[in-house]
Amino acid sequence: MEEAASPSSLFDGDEVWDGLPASAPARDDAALYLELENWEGPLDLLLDLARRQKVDLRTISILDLVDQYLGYIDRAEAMRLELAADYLVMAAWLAYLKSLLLLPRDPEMQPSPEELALRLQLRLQRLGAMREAGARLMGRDRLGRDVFLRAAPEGLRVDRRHRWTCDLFDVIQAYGAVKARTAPVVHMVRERAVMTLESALSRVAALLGTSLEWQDLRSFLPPRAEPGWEDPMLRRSALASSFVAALELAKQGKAEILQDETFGPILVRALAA
Amino acid sequence: MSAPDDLVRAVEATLFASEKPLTAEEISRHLGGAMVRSALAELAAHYEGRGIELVERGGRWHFQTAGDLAHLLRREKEDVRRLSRAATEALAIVAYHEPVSRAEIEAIRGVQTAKGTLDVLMEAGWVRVAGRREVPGRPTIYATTPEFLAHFSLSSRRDLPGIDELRAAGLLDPVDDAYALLTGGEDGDRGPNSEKEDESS
Amino acid sequence: MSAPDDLVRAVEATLFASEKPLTAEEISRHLGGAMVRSALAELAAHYEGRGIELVERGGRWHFQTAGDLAHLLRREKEDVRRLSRAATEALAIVAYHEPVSRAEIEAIRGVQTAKGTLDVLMEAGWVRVAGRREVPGRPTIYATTPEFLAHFSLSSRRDLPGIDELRAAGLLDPVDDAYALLTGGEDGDRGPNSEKEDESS
Repeated sequence: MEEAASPSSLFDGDEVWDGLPASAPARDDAALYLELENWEGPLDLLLDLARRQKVDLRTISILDLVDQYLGYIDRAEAMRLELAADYLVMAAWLAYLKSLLLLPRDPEMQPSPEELALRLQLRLQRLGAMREAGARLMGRDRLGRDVFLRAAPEGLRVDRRHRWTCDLFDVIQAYGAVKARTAPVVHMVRERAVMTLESALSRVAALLGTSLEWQDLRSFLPPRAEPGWEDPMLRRSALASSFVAALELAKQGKAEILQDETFGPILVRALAA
Repeated sequence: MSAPDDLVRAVEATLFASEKPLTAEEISRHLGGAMVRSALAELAAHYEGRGIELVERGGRWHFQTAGDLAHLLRREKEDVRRLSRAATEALAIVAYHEPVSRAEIEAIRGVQTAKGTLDVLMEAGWVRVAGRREVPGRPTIYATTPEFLAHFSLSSRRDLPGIDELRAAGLLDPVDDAYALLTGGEDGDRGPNSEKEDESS
Repeated sequence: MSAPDDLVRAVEATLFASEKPLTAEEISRHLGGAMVRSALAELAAHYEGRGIELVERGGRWHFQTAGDLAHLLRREKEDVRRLSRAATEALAIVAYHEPVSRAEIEAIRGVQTAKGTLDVLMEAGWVRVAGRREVPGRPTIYATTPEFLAHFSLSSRRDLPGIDELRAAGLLDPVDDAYALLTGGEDGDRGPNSEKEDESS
């Protein structure tokens, strides 16, 4: 059986319970049945009935208790009160226990009916102990009800303060880094041998002549054997200048350029005027 | 009356000004590491019988009004939560048996305990999750908090009303243990709603 | 010490639990019309010299922490922090170039300098405002403090190593290294087709 308990309803004024259940005074049956909803399951009901025996839980008569419980369930059914399944299961089990207690003892039976009754009694004692403990707890001096803290304390505040550290080496190193980072950057271009565009233009134009054969652009470069022309940097310069020269001639309509594939040889021939 | 020494005054002022109960260690740290135990004892003795008392609750110290003056101070509108019966029983079970799993609470109460019941106790700050029990299913276990002790004016769990008697009577032992002790026999068939060993919910 | 009587205890607890200072009349009303003047006087005397005192302000009474212990309520806690990279650079620039404006620091650092950075240096006590520069906009200028020299064990700013010394110490090297790395290798012909190109010529 699940308690229909939402957090808010637990503190609801209607269903407050702040101590022992008001079960001690004997009541008439009608009042008893109206309480049905207040019991939290069959064990709770059994405990309440046991308390009505007004004896120590260690000395209650389980047979009497069973009779009271079964009588209660019978009358509740007669009054057409809806009983949760737990109550009926407990009733069936108690009826079974009662029959075992009354019938001639079967020595083979384990555990014995008396032991089953003892187990029930132990459970009732434990629940009873906790119910009483809860009531005594609630009756203690409670903070905010019986005893009070200081209502307006000044409060303790801890102000955090930074103490900064740094060492001289860090400062000097930082300055070095700043100076190095922001030092003006000077770009030096080295002087080196180049083939100028003018000389490339005249050389390509002369070599191309009026030949209508495709020629590799590289064949327009001066031969390595010529003094100075073994320098690879100068050769790269010559190749670049020759290419620009070829483009210039093509622009002037004096040559055409062919390249079959990307990075393939660049071919040049004179264009018939 | 002899004048209190500087340390006693400092401890007194610190506790008085604090917005929450303080452990001896916290007070000591606030006062630059001074040893405060004897100052606390001296203060507690000084305030005994006055309208304000210095009390220790679960290792934390605070000033509060004397309990016997409750009738003068009780406010019209109580701001103390009134607990449902289910919540009161669950709280008592946690306090007297801690740490306990929800299944163990249910075994004692003979009824399922709604999740909301424990939530209410945790929201009130009286019950906390205290880990998991290392058994199959690893159920969550619950225990009380220092705030619980403070709220119910308990110095420690040893102050729980009647706990020594309950323990001596075996009423804090599980039914199975008590049963085995009384019968010297094996656990047999159990009645309906008997202890559910597994945390099924 | 004689035990306080019930009225004194009640007044003591009432004032302690009150959210605001109370007049004698309010206390009296709260305690069913009792005469509380002498109880208040007795309490004030009792608390004199303790860590807590009972004071009257404008006819209202309240407990407060003793004035000489106010430092306990506002305690300072220091934690040690290392200066950030940006703050260290700013500090170095102030030290080498003082007095400098923030704009000048930024010009030297080559990056913007957050206002907070200078605040940190001033909080540390190493940098101070040294007036304003008499140029349009009159920018604030900053300089180092004697604490700066003390912290870094310098007898004067002249103890700071000069640029030449920094270079000799290798402190300007990192960028030189990078420069060499970027430009050092022969910028010769490294294209994959270079060999072929030469062959065919």
